[in-house]
This record gives sequence, C-alpha cells and structure tokens, in this order.
Amino acid sequence: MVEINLWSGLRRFTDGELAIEVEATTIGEALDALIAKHPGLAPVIEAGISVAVDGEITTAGRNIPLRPDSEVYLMRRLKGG
Amino acid sequence: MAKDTVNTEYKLVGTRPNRPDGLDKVTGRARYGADMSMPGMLWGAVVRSPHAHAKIKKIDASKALALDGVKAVVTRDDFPTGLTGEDWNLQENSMAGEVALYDGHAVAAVAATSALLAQQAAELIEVEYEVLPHVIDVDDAIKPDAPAIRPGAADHSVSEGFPPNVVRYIDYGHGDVEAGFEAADLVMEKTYLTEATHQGYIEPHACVGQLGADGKGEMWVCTQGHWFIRYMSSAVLGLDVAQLRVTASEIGGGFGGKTTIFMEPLALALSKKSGGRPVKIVMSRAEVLRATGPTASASMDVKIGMTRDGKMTAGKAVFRMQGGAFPGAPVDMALDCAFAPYDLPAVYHEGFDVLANRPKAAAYRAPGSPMAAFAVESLVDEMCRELGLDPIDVRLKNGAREGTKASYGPTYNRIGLVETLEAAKAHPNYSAPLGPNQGRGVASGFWFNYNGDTAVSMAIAEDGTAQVSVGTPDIGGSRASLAMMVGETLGVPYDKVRVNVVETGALGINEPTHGSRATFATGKAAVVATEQAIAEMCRRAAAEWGIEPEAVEWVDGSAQPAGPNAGKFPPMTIAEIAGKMSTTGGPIAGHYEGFPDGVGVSFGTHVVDVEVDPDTGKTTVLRYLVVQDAGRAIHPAYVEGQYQGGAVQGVGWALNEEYVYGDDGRLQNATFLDYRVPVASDLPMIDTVIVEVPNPGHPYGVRGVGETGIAPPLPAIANAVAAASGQRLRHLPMTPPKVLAAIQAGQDG
Amino acid sequence: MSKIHVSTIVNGDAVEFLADPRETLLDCLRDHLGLTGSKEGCGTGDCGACSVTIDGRLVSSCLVLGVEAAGKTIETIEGMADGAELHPLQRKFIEHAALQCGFCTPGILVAAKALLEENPDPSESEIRYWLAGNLCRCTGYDKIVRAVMDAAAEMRGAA
Amino acid sequence: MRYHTPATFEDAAQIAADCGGVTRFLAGGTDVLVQMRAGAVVPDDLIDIKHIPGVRDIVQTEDGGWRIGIAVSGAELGAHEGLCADWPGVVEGMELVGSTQVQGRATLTGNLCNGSPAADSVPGLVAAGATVTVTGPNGSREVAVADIPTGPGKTVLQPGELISAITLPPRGDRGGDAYQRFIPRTEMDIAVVGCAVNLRLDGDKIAEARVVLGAVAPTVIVVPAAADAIIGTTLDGAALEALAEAAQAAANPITDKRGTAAYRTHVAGVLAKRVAQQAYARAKGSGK
Repeated sequence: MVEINLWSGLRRFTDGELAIEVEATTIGEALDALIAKHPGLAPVIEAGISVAVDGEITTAGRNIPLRPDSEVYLMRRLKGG
Repeated sequence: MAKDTVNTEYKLVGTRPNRPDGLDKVTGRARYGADMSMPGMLWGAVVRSPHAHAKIKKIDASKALALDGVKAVVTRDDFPTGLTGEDWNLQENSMAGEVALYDGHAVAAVAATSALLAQQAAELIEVEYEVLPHVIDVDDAIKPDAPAIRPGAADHSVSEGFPPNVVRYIDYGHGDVEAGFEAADLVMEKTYLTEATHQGYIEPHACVGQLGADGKGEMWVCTQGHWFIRYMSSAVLGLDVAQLRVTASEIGGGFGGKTTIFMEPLALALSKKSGGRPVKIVMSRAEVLRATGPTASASMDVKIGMTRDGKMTAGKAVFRMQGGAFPGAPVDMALDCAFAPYDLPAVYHEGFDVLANRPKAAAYRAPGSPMAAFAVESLVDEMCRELGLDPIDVRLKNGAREGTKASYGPTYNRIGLVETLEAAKAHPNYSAPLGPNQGRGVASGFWFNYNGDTAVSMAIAEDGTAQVSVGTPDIGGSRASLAMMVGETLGVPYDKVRVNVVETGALGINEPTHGSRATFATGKAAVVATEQAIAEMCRRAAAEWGIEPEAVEWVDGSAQPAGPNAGKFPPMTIAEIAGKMSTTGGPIAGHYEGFPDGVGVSFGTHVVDVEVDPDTGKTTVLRYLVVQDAGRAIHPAYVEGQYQGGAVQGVGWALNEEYVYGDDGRLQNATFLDYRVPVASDLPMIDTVIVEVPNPGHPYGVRGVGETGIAPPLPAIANAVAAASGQRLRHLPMTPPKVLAAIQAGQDG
Repeated sequence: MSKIHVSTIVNGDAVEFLADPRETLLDCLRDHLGLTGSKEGCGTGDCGACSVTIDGRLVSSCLVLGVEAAGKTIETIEGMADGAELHPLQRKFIEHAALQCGFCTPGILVAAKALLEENPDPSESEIRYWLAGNLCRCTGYDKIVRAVMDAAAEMRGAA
Repeated sequence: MRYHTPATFEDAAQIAADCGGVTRFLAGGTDVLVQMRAGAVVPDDLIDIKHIPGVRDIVQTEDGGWRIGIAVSGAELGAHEGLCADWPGVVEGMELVGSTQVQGRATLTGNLCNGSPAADSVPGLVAAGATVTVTGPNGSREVAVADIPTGPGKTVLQPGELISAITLPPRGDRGGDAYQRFIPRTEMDIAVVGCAVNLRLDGDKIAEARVVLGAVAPTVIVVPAAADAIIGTTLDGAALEALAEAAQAAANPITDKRGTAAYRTHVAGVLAKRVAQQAYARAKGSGK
C-alpha cells in the first residue's frame, strides 16, 4: 500500500479524505486505483495532472515506480515558459 | 579557457567556449522565421476583429477575391467542426467562430502574390459585427453580473453558483491556518494587483506553410517547440499529425510565448485552398501585441502571520487571474510558487481562473510565479519593516531547506534557497551606501523546472566526430551547453560535437524549449544517448581485442582494456573505432526517448537599489544583483545571461510594461513605442552570483535556470521603491504617475 | 501602381531592383536582394533590428523607402565582416555571449559600429544611450555593453 | 501611390496642388512611413523633397541667425557646432526625438508638420521665436513656428503648401535656452510633458523670457504668465514657485495612455523650474 496525498480541493470527490491508501507499484496503478475508489476523481486525473514522488514532480510517467514509503502528492498540471 | 567553477573534475563543463551558432548570428546568416522564402510562395494577411466582443454576422470577401493576384480567403467555415477541450480552444483562438472574443481576434485570412497585395485584400474583406458587452479587468470579470463570455467553459472544479466567468477553481493547503494567525504577533493582509504584460520577443511570429490536397504538408516556423506546432496545427485542421513536417527556424526570443499556435494553421489552410502553394505569414508588431501571448493579469489577497522575532506562523493566498477569453490563466502555478520559499506550519491557497475579453494568455517565463512573488514577497517586506527586521534574516529564519514540507505539498529534496540568501547577504551590493531618495529591496523567487517528452539521437561520424540531433530549439545558447555535455561525456573536444535542432520527421515527439528544460532534459537525454554510443564503441573494441566488453572502459575519448586486461592493448581512439565502423557492425549511435526524471527546483534571491524622483515619481534602477542556484552551470556565461535577461524583463513588468485598454475594450498600446520594454539606457549592469547546489537528478548537476529569475524583480523593486519613497505600491506597474500619487497621498496623510 | 527601378550600392556591390514605392528599404533588402540579415521587429522605428547605414549615417531601414536608396551607399550586417575576417565587434559579441536568440544582434552590431566610428572611446553611458533604440529582450543589455566596450578597447589598441 | 522627386519647392507645391488625392511630403519620413505602415495614411502622391538643392544646409543669416534646410536630420543638427552653441535648447529638443537611428533621418520640419502637441523639437523653436518659410503655388510667406500647429495632427498649411526653410533669430548676448521633457523611460518615449525656456539676462536678472509647454494642450502653448513670473528676478526660490504655478495653471492636458491630466499638470510645474534653471545657467555662462 502507498499513500496518495490529494490537494484539498479534491476532498469533495473523496468523501473528505485527503490521504488515500492504494495498492500500487507505479504511478499509473495508483491513479487507476484512485479512480476505482473515487470515480469522481476521473475527470480531474484525465484532464491532466502532475505527480510529485519523493519531492520530484513529473507530468506523465505512469510507469514511474512507487515504493510503500514513497511520498506521493497529486498536483495541478505544470507547464513552463 | 578559464574555468569558473572550483570543481575541476570536468574539462568542458564550467568553461565559456564560443557558441557554435555564433558566427551565423553575428553575420546575419542565421535564418529566422521571416527569412525563408519558397518557390511559388504566396503571402498571407489576417483580418482581425476591432471589437473586444462581437458576434460575427457576415463576412464578405468578394471584393478581395476580385483583385488580380488574390488566391484564397479562409474563414472558420474552412475548418473542421466538432473539436473539444484544448484543441477546440486552440481552433477558436486561431480563427474566431461565431463570436470574436477580443480586439485582434482573427476572423479571416487571405493569400495573394505579394505582401502588399495581401494586406490590401485583407482591408477589402468586409465583416459585419454585432457588438456585445465586454469585460477587461479581472475584478470586473469575476463579478456575478459580468457579461458571460463563454457559457459552458467551466471545468469540473467550478460548482453551481460561481460567477459566470469563473472557469476553474482551486483550493488546497495544509496545517491549521487560523491557529497560525492566532499564534502570530503581527498579522497583515493586503491586496496586490498586476497588469498583463507581453513576452516581448523582438521577432514577430512568422511561418511558411504548405499543405496539399493529399493532406501532406510542411512548415517553417519560429517556435520554441515544433512538435507542439505540428500537433496543434494538425488538431485544428483535422490532419494526420505525422503527415505534417515542421522545421523550426532560428528563433528570435519566445519566453513561453512561442509554445503554441497562432497563425500557423491559417497559413496551412490558405495553402491548401491555393492549390498547395506555400504561404508565408509574418505578423506585424501590432498583431503580436494584440493577438499573441500576453500573460494573465492578477488580483491577489495575501495574509501572513509573523512573530515579533520574524518567525512566520501561517500564510494564506487568494488569487484571481484572467488569462483572456480562454481557460488557462496560470493561477494554479502562481499559488504553488507563492509560499514556496518558506517553511510554513500552515498554509492555505485558493484560486480563480477567470475569463475576460482579451487574447488567450500564453506561458511567460515561470508562468504565475512573478505575480505570486510580487504579492507574497511584498507583504513579507511590509511586515519586516513593521517589525524592524532585516529582510534577508527573516527569509533565512523561515527559508525552505532540504526536508521542508513545501507549501505546495511534497517534501523538498536538496535545494539552494538558503545558499542564495547567504550569498546575497555577503555581496557588497547589500551593504553599499545609499543616498537620499534611494532605497534597497530584497526578494526571493521560485520555479519548479520541468522535464517533458524528450527524444534525442546522437551518432558518431566516420572520423570520430559526433552529431547530436535534438528537438529543442536553441533560444539562448543550448547548442553550446549540449555540445559541452556530450563532449565531456565522450571525452572529445567541444568543437568535435555538432548539435543540430532537427525537424519533426527526424525524432520522436519533443516538448518545446520551455519549463527551463532544454539544458536539463535534452542534456540528460543527450548524455544517455552518448553513453549508449560509448557502450557500443567499447563493444567494438572488445571484439577486436577478443576480450569481454565489460573488460573495456572508456577514458578520454578512447576505449581501454580494463581490469585484468589493463595495458594489454593500446587505447583505441574514437577516430579509430569510427573509421572502421562499416566493417565492424555498421553505424554507431545512441538515442533516448522518454521523460527524463530528476528535475531539481530552483530558487533565487535578488537585491536591487533604486532612486525615486520625489517630484515626478520616476524610479531609476541604480544597482541590481541576481543570486540564483543553477545546480551546476554548464556554460556560466549563458547562465548569467538567463539571470540578467529574466531580471530585466522583471524590471519592465515592475515599472513600465502593461496592457492599456480603452473603455471600448481595444488595446491602446500595440506598439513598442507605448508598450515600454526596458531600453539599454534604463539599466545598470546586472550583477550575478551563480550558486551551485548540484541537482542529484542530473548527470552534471543541472537545474533549469531560465525562469526563476523573472519572479523576484517585481517584489524586489516594489520593496526598494517603498524604502526609497516611503510609499508602498501594491499595483504594478509602478509608473511615475502611480508613484507620484502615492507620494502625494503620503504627504497629505 | 507601377514599380520604380532603383540602382544603388549595397555592401560595395552595385545592385538594382524594382521597388513598389510603398516598400521600405528593409522590404527591398530582404525580399528583393535576399539580404535577410536586417530584421523587422516593429516596423515603426522603435526596435532597431533593421539598422543599416546610408551614406555612413545610421538609420532604421524600416523608416526609409526603397526608392529613396537610389544613388546611395548602403551598408548592412552582411557587409560588416571583411571576407572571413570578422569585425572586432562581431568577434567580441560571440566571446562575451552578448547574444542569446540573436535576432536583435545584426541591428545592434551595425549601430555599435556606427558609434565606434564616431566615438572610439565611448563611456558605458554613451553606449547605453546610443543603443537605446535597439531593443534586446534576452540579455538585459549587460553583456552587449561589455562587448562593445571591449571591442572599442581592442580597436583603440588598448586591449 | 506615386512617388515624386521635384527639384524646387515651387515644383513640389505645384505637384501637391495638382494632385487630387491624399498628398504627403517626404523629408525624414519617420512619421510618414509609420503612418503608412499602420494604414493610417496611405498617400496617393508622395513628394520627396530631399532632392531640392540646399535642403541639407545650415547657413548663418546676415543678421547672425540661422537658416536650417528642411531635410537637415537631427544628427546633422547636433553635429553643427555654431548652432549648438547658439541654440542648445532647440538642438536638444530635436535630439530627443526617437533613437539614434531616427536621428539619422528625422527633421525639425517634419516634427513640426506632424502636428503633435508632444513634438519634442517644437517648444524649443517656439521659445526661440523661430519662423518658417511657407511655400505654396502662389509664392512664399514667413510664419512664426508658434502659429503652424492648430491642433493634434493639424497645421495651418493649406493643400499645396509646404515649409521650405526654418529660420532662427540671432542669439544675441546673455541669452540661454533649454528644453527638457518627462518620459517614463530614459529614451524612446513620446513626451508626457515637455518644456522649453528661452531667456535673456540683464546682469543677474532675467530681462526677457519665453516659457513654452508641450503635451499639455492641443498644441504647444506659450505661457506668458510663466515668463512674467521670472522676468525681473534672479530665479530665486519664490520666482521658481511662481513659475511652476503659472505653468500648472496654463496646462490643460488630457488623460491618456501616457499620463493622467493631474500628473501632466503637476509635472509641467516641475519641468518649468528645472528647465528655467538650466536656461538661466546657460545664459550666465554664455561669453557673449
């Protein structure tokens, strides 16, 4: 199990939960598991998000591995100038 | 060649060689967007809405088409329908549909045999409008009774009952903010405003597009990212993406504004309608300012709690931004950056993305971060003054470090904010004496940096020289830094590596040169590709020597037997291996396709001295210091250049640059005469200190350096103006009339 | 609108072209003579990217008509190097990293050359004011000013 | 568009008079080409007056004044030592117009005929008492520069008329002039406010003065009350305050993208003081 931290605005899609434990070994699995648990998150995730794993932010990378003790945060999608 | 860094493990990294494209660029030979002509080429011109918001009732092109030499006119009717999401936004912005959404919005385009004729024909296209109510200012646009610009444009984050122009809502944070404010000795809350600015690249958008009836096309265009141009143009026109081949010209500045499409699909549509003749479109400066890439304008509430000794206890930011008539103001990234330099026990963010009748905002250097820095770093400075504390000491006391929980959620890895603060404090500029009406301001800033889709290939030529094919256009010297990293890895001199920015047909998809990613991501990819080629060369040498490839190591540009075989064979140079490659297995190359991980965030701290003329309110920048963490500077001169350029764009944003609209919603200053970017005589030398806290996620420690530098100038200058004049300006730009009014109000008060 | 035949000297070469009287010298250099080193950044004389000299006088070629070039002597960025030998300003711009995107560079080099011909030892302030009509958005001008000062010193033999 | 290169002012006037449509005279072209480019003015006939003999000349008149050809560029004006010594305020006004590149082309006459109330060279000319020769189909007449502009973009010149020379009066002893403008940047902007002062001393006291403001009214304005405030004084603090007040009282500006009315009014006073001090210092320093 790995804990996924959401931004607080997503509370309304998760019955108030902001840290959700899912069974996952990659970012992709974690996102799929999140949607399975809370289908309301689907449009948010599909619209494009970034994920911070152990402090490092990535925009795609569904195959990026997660460890049980990884720190994982969902973030609004980043882009640059 | 002198090396800047104390680190001596490298031969090339940290030196300042001449850039490989320098000769072309000082002789006028380098070819930019408008420099290309093709056989049979036509010229295009665009008809633009003079209204901020108007229904397009009728377009009559008959008079234009009657002119001898006019070959085609296109309107939205020539585009496919049924697009959704951002593809639809891009199409709608490229060419208005039923409604023109801003002054300058394209409504038709024409192709003719000369530029003058195309312009004349454009003037003959008659458009009948029904003018609709418009809204320009973000605080007006968010009102419940504002004219609804695009009903239905809001996304899932917007609940019932929000004002009609709010299209995105964001809220997040951590800790108990109210308890934090309770624990503070001083709580201040202020509202800060910034106006829209333009990236202001000197090269106007330009392209030559060709599209045949068979759906195959090609394009020459000045862009930060030609794969983006290819995808977006194809999406807007309903083309198969791979059938369009896009070549990036040399690019005359972008700063984020050339990461998207504007008139490119119009050139392709005109070409197709003209029987496949290439069509060149070059924007005028007025078109650039009216219809491309401004940034958002912002209205921001910030609240901070601080103890008497300068410990910050909580922060709250509520930002409203308009990014034109389309979703996409960078309010989310602004919020993420707002408190990023601070270690706060409690922080809360709330943001509103609001529509207004202005052009679609494009990215501009650290999108959102400058506005956020202006708000938060100004308020921190106000509180330091109130409490009589040194602004650098307060930032050191609260500064984010490795292990700090970032205001935007995750925990920081190795970061260099504190190092920039310490370097700023130790710099002579921080203790230089100040005269009357002079003041000093300090501020820090943050940018994430970014990686993105990256494809690179590198290949060894017959003589052992190396070529590197990359997809990130060279906007500020990246060919040099890439050649240095490849040369360093390969163990060959810098001038034995040629870096080519190749067309879309030559590589997998690449994101643009944006997000401060070129030296980081393309660089890392090029190093990986080079290591593959090195491994192959070691295999070739091993085969010749009859030993295991693992028993070969690569040293200074040669394969050498290692371990038990050490010294058994003389080193085999890259030239020897390359010279024989056709008989030892064929071409030697390496490649990388992926999303390079290991991005390291970057912080900077600026110190600026200004003098304010108390009689006219005019601000003069006397001294300017940029301190920023580069991770490691591959080519320090171009790192300094990024720092200096970012700082000066920030100076413009702070003092004079703004979009000025009339009551009619028309942009009033669509010239470089009245859109006032800094000129050479406005500025002193820009002092720089490159702090190097290497990024463990990059083979040479690189952090992106392009963007962070534009965030601190806005608050640093506002803080300096406050120190010099005694008046706090919370609305940018700090034009002389605004500063004088503040001084006069202060005297009256 | 009939075109006008224009004979002129550009970078030492006698050239001829047909100009619509509405076309600027910049249009004619770029589109009729293929000299695309001079750039258009604004078309209103505010950016300096189109700087050339006419009979030795620095001008914005976007503010000169092509037909006015008749009988004049015009120098552009393409004529600045002496064959393969770069002008010291060109060399110093590369060495000082005084260009990033390079789009404003031709105009700045032409303008700086005109300055050094008039004033071989300009102060920093004189350089900044002389070049105030040459916008650069990438560099913040710092390295440009240093490159001009260094080139001037070398040309004076003081380097 | 037709392009003409007449050899005399009379021919130029005749061509203009004979043309039915929109006509523009081309000297430096730094306004005309911008207007053409923006589509604001597309002339049917463009009359290039630089081929007329003498238009690039600066010559001293018999009485010690100066006659300036209509095609003399700002750069040429600034390089003329005699003119710079006599009328530094006139020259510095012209030299503030645009960039170094624009200086290579722009002319006093063009700046005047463009009719902008913010024209940098015009206040200095008006303060100096300059006149222009106006040539038309029916001959030439002499007109004060002050009487040429009639409103933004408008002049008294009739169709077929053009300016054929500018004449500055003799400087005379103990005189000094100056021009300054206020702009947000250091260069390249249009004046938010401009001010020229021309004065003559008797001992340390100001005997004669002319104060002219730009960009605070539909045309450049002469402010006699401002001159009166300093005449008879040594430009002491009280005189400067009275000067500023008179300048502010005379200012009747608009609010636009370049400044507010209140701001322009305030700065008119600030500039008047600064410029008067500069002109006064020049008059005192003049050896004559």
